[in-house]
Amino acid sequence: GQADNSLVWGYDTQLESMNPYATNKGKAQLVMRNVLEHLLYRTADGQAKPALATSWTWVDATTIDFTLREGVTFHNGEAFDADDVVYTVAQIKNPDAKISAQGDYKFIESVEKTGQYSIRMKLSKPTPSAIDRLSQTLFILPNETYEAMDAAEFGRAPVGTGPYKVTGFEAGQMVEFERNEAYYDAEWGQPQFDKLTVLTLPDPQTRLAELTSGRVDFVWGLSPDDMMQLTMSPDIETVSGDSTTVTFLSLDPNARTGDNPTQDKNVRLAMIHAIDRAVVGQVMQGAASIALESSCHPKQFGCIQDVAGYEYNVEKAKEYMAASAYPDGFEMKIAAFTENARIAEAVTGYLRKIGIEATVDQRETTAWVKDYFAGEIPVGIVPWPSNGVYDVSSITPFFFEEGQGDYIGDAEINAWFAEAGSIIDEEERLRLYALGFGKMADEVLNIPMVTKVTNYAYRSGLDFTPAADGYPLIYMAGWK
Amino acid sequence: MGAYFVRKLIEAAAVCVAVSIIAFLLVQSTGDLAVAMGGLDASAEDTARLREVYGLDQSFVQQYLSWAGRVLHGDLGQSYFSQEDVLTLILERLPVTATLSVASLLLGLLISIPAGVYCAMKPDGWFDRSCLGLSVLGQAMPSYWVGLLLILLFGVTFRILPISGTQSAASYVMPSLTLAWFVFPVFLRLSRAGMIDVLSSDYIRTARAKGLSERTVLFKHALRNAILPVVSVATVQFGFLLGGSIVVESVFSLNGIGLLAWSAIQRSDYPVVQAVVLIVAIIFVLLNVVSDLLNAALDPRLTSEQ
Amino acid sequence: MTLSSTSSSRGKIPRLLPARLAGRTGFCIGLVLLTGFIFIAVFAPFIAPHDPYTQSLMARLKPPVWAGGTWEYPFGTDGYGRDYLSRLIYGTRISLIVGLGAAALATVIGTTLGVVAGVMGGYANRAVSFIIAIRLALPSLLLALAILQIAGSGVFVVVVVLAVTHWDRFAVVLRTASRQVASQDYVIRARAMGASEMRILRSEIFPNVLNHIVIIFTFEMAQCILAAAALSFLGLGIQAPEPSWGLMMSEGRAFLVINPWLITIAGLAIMLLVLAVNLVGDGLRDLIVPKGRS
Amino acid sequence: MNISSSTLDVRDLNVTIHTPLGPLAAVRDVSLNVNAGETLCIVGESGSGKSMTSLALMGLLPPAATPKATHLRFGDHDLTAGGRHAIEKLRGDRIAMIFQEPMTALNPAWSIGEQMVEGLMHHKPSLSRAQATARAIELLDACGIADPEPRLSQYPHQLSGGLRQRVMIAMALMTEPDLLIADEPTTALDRTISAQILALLKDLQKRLNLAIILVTHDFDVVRDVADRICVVYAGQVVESGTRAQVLGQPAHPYTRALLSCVPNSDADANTRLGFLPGVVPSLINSDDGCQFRARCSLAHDGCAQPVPVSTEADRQTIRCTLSMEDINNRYRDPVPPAAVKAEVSDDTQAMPALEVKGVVQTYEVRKGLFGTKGQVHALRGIDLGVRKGEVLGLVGESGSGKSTLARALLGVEAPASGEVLINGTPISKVDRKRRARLVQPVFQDPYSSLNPRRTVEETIRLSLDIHEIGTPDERRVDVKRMMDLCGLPARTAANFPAQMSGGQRQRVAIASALILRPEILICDEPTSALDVSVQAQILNLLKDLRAEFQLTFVMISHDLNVIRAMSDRVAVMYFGRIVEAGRGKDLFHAPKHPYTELLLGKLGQGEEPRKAVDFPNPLKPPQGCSFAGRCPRAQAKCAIDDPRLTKAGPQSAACHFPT
Ligand SMILES: Nc1ncnc2c1ncn2[C@@H]1O[C@H](COP(=O)(O)OP(=O)(O)OP(=O)(O)O)[C@@H](O)[C@H]1O
Ligand SMILES: Nc1ncnc2c1ncn2[C@@H]1O[C@H](COP(=O)(O)OP(=O)(O)OP(=O)(O)O)[C@@H](O)[C@H]1O
Ligand SMILES: [Mg+2]
Ligand SMILES: [Mg+2]
Ligand code: NI
Repeated sequence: GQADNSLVWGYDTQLESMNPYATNKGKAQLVMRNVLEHLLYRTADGQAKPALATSWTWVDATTIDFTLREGVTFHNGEAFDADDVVYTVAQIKNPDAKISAQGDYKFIESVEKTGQYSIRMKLSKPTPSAIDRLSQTLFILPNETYEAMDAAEFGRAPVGTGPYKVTGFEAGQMVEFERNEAYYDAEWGQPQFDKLTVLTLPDPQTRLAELTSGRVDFVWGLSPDDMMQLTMSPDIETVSGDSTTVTFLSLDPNARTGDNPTQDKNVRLAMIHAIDRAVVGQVMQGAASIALESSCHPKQFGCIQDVAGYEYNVEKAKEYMAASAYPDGFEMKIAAFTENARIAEAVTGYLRKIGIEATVDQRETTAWVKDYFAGEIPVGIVPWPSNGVYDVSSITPFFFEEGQGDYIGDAEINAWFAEAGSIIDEEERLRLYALGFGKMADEVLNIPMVTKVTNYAYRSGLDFTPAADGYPLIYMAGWK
Repeated sequence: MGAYFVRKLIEAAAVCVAVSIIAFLLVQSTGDLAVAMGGLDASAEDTARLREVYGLDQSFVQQYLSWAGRVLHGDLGQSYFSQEDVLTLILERLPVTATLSVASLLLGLLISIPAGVYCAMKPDGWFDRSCLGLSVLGQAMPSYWVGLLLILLFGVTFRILPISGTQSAASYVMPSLTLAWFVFPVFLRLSRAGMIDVLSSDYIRTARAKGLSERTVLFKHALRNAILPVVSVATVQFGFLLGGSIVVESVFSLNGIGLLAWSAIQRSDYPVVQAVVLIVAIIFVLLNVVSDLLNAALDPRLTSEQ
Repeated sequence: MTLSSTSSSRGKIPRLLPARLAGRTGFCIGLVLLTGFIFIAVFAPFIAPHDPYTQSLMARLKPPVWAGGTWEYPFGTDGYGRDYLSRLIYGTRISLIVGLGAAALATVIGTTLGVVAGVMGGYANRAVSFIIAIRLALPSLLLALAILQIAGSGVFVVVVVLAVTHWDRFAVVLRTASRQVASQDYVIRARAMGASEMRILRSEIFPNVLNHIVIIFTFEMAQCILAAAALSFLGLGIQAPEPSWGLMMSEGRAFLVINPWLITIAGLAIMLLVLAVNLVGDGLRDLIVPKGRS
Repeated sequence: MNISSSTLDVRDLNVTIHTPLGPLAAVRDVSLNVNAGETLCIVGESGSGKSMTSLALMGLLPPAATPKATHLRFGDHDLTAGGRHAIEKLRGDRIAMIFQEPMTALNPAWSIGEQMVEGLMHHKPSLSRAQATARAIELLDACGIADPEPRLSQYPHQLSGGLRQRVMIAMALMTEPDLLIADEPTTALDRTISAQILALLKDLQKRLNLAIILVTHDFDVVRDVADRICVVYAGQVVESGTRAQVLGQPAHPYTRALLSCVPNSDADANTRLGFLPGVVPSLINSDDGCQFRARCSLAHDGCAQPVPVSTEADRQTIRCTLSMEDINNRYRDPVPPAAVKAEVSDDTQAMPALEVKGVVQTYEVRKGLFGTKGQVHALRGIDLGVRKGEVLGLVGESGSGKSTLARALLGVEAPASGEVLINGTPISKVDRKRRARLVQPVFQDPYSSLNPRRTVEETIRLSLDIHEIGTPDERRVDVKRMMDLCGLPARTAANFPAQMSGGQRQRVAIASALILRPEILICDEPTSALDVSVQAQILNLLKDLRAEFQLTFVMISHDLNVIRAMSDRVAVMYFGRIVEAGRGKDLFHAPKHPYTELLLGKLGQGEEPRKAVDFPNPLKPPQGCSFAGRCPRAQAKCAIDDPRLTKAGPQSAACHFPT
């Protein structure tokens, strides 16, 4: 609390390990950013700023030169230099390493040391979003220390350059940090809290109750209902923040899972008319949620929302149903995970009104992911955080280009998006994205839903700014 | 006695082997794990590589044998999701579950045995009737509901007890109460029925005929025989509780074995699920052996070979 | 003459029933409650004021009538604006179907194993003992969760999963009971009369272990109802938007503070149904199992 | 009568039990007195209130029962006012009690020693444990337990029934009580053991000048030990007097009828037993009249009035509306014991109806899944023949394999080796249904031998259904005829077994066995669970049916008198073998095998059975003669060489040294 200049964060995700390469969950990695740093960081309003790299220059479309910060030491005293960056990249590129999400780093081809504090990074293809991405991924490991430990050991006692040091870790339960007194003179400022604790409380109600009871100072991931409830507590402030996360209802127009009703365009039209997306967003996410026309975040470059839009109109929906091959309706399972199941359940309510007997098929995240990429989910709620990247190329390759998550299977769209993702020319890119999203909307190849809102609540007196990408950097906060 | 013990242990070992095979089979049939591990953005090559790294491309029998071999050397493998040693994961969480189980079991026993004995002494009295009523009610209330009601009462309305976590001893109060409430009816009925049974037995009449005081009759002659069934059921219940009171742990966000197993199941973290099932089974089977031994200690009939 | 006397004295038993029922308040309460639940389940469409699936996000979280709500929604509405009372009523169906179905299937599995072990003895008995030991050593909720994770969701899967994890008591009790019955002299007599083994099983052994089956059935049915609700509560098994009581509690958890009725009422419903089944079971035990002769 | 010298004097003891159906007068107006050194036997049929009387004297009645007595004196203590509490002070100290069931009367959780000393230490706190233990050892020794000291640390389950009963007696005597109440102390024991226990009691009584109240239903026991006798019926003492009076010149019609039912040494296969119709009435809400009047051949209107107790000088006391003279004049045996004629050919060459050749039966027992295997040797080579129309009596102690042999004879259980021939054909080769029409069983336990879910009619009809004999109507007629023959009233046809008395159930079992008109009937202890009066009814029925159906019988019993009353030929079994076989007359008159002599209580002078030695362990049969361990005549040879059944006099015996 404010009295002892500490903060306890009621967190929603379990942390099994503090080794960032043992998990690919953005929310888990967010906690690790207190300890380990990237080359760059992103400000609350979305700009990439120097962190371990002080400056960078694009040499060509696939080459960037970075100058690294001098005089930085890891928590255990090891000095930071180009070797650490080279080592880190070598680690994650090593095919034998048990690293869960090597895909995240596919855009990096290699890194070479050009001086003790300078490196040259080669990209595997022109990647316009590379700088933005590097502010969200690539935790720099201490090469000597990491070499001497195994991955699990490092996961229990991580060593980094970050503003906070880990002083206690109970897997799945909590992490305790202490301020890094030797932190360098960073662009964003200095860490404020003496102690920082991240306490895992998976159940939202528990988080809420612990906040009101005073054991926890800061919570996130609340529903609009929770927020409403908290407005009554005088010593608690609530704030809604944006995110780069969008949700869409993935359909199977290309029969990837076999014959199914969503192959029928009339069915798709009926569905998109039947769902009042604005209300769903408001009720499930909050007033700040935006109903989407394209499945990407309006803040992202290349996200064309100006496409064929569909109003909420049950009568029309029923007409389309009547015209479809399923005038008497059919049964449908909507696969969803975690809190997205609530959106799915709301959707079932709408679909039932036009004769589609929809049920929710709730899975655990990884189970859902496994089945989705295996092509076994005809209808599912997809929430995509884009890892906070402000460019649609962080979403299209996964779902709308020829990839494991592509249920659209349209050659034209595929080609447009692929090209747009590998050129630098902004205008051409915009043109191509417009074509792609336009066709997706015309054909109703999926049903864009809403943007996600991140809701926070904390004890009054905290100086906190929500991040525009939905990944708040708590180390920047402090008591007023 | 020795032979009896050895025989029980061999039986227990056979059961454990069978359980391990079932656990392995079950987990294997959840499908291709490499895809799940790879995460959202893994490519086909990534998946193939993971499959190879983790030996998922081998046949079932091969995988089982190599796993079993490692288990015999005390290596339960690593979690696919945290790279953490599974044994460490389990041992870290065991204290939470164990504390909870012991607390709730003791609480349950301390209330139900005296109550059961008292009920048996005056069957159909008001105390007996209300205890029985309570136990019927107790059996009908879902434990998570009881937990939620407790939270509502002590956590939200009165705010006198922490509603989650394991920070202090107070954190265990509500979960233990919830579980004790759950085991209470079983023990109450058993000790009551056992006592009624014993009190009407011939040897109690013999003891009375010897002119012994009612207290001696009750505590020396009756109680010991009456709690025999309670002892065996209590150890079995203890096994169940240790096996993870998944529901209660999830209601109170207690980071115990139950929650570990539950999340591991959900994301098909093979090594963890296998290990938890195996360890829970071993604990259960061992507890059964302990229960047999306890029974044997209390009941000399069981051990001697005529 | 014999025929008429047979029927007349058979008629004595039902006539005796009211007398035997008197003084068994628990049993009577249970019977009334259970009949009520069955009635509600059968006639759900006629009783429920609304459709249990119809959402109205604009009319969500209405409080029940005694907490300031309206008679339009006597028990209020849930987080999706569905009528809570209607869902409760339809939920009776699911609970009863799951409870009855799972207990019935468990009866078949457990009774078969138990009777085979008890009557055949020897290797069969040892094999069944081993299976029972394994079943008991496997943590049942974990097992159920794992199976559901693999097999997916739905009422049928839940029924199967619960049956697979709830047959052991039948097997244990029926093994002992059928072994005991099989050693009774009337079984040997039937054998001496030239009855086939099948006939002995069917008409000598089975009728005499039936009372055990009935009693365990009620017990396990209650257990299955509770277990099914627990599975729903954990988010597995019966899936939204089906009006299952466990699921309703799980969903109501998000509104623990705003509208605690959402979990309280569903919990009460589970409690009452389980209570009813248990009371009926306890009563049946007293009625069926003769007091020890002496 | 010298009241002051009597140890216990009770007048007008009443025990009422409150049942849901009304008050049950279990004991009414019972007056007793017993003197030091004297044995009072309370004898009566089951349910007549014997146990309630003895429990009332101990203050151990169940909570639902209330005792009341106008006069209750124990030694110098007048307990009339104090009621229960006064008695409780003496209980276990001055008055001790032993119970019927030795298997359950000792606490399984405590060692013998602990259970023996605790009572004494409770009553005499000044005594040290060592002293108490010394006394326990002394008493165990006195009770005929060899090497008593190590026994003290044993648990009840490690002792056989006979040993446990000795321990019970020793335990009761720890405080040197003045009065010992023994409620059926030998009923659950084998005859040989029972005789030893009774001898022990008599011996101890003589040494300690004990007053003993012995409750029993067994007239053999009464004959052996009683000084004075009380005959109780339906809670009332109907007759009391000295042994000579009551047994020699019974006065009350009940006593007379009852005694005529008891098979004794005069009985043989060709005479019927006495007859006492009906059963003991329910004691709930009973009136004040004579309870026996419903079964009494001398009953008259006056019997409904309260009955006075009358004593004639120097004779026994009776409770009857008639004077002893009247009874003497008017009493007739209700049915004269008519002779039963059954033709048995004495032709040894004729083909036997049933023949047993070298039958061996073993059972495998195993503890747990991986437990050690063991083999119970239940039958160890049986050779036997039963001629057509003959009654073969099979007698032996519990566990000697009688029931196992019966199952082999029925063909429902295949022996491990050897074979059973019916009319010359191996029974295993006879088709299931055909076999059923040749042999049928009647079992011991009238509770377990009827399927509780079937009515009487269904039970009797079952074989007809299985064999699909006749139309449903014919079957019904046949069943009715069979019920008539077996003395079952037609109104019971729709009853379930639970609604029938033990005797009626046994009749049902007999009817259902006979409905197929089998040639051979195997009766496994058909009357051992029944009262004497009912036993007589059943035995008479069997005798009648034997003539009617030309039956061949195998009659199994542990009761020699029953065997004597029923059988033409007798085989004595011991530990899975036939040790002696021959014509009943010969065998009972001049037994050859020491075991038979032991059973008959005819061991020679100075031939005492060894002290409490057990039946051999069926898991590990001894090498030599299995009886050697208990045999007073055993010699070195007996321990090595197993004797075979050989001719010894008119019969044959398996003994190296036949009498
Ligand atoms: N606890 C009880 N409650 C109700 N009635 C009882 C109880 N115990 C005995 N009785 C009844 O009291 C009567 C006398 O029983 P008691 O046990 O004294 O007979 P008994 O002569 O000892 O018979 P047995 O030879 O079978 O031991 C019987 O009618 C019996 O049914
Ligand atoms: N099914 C069985 N399994 C194991 N042992 C058995 C079995 N049946 C009988 N025995 C054993 O065989 C021996 C003979 O038993 P059996 O029942 O034939 O004796 P019995 O003479 O009829 O005794 P009782 O007078 O007590 O009826 C006993 O030691 C018994 O324990
Ligand atoms: Mg008695
Ligand atoms: Mg027998
Ligand atoms: Ni039973």
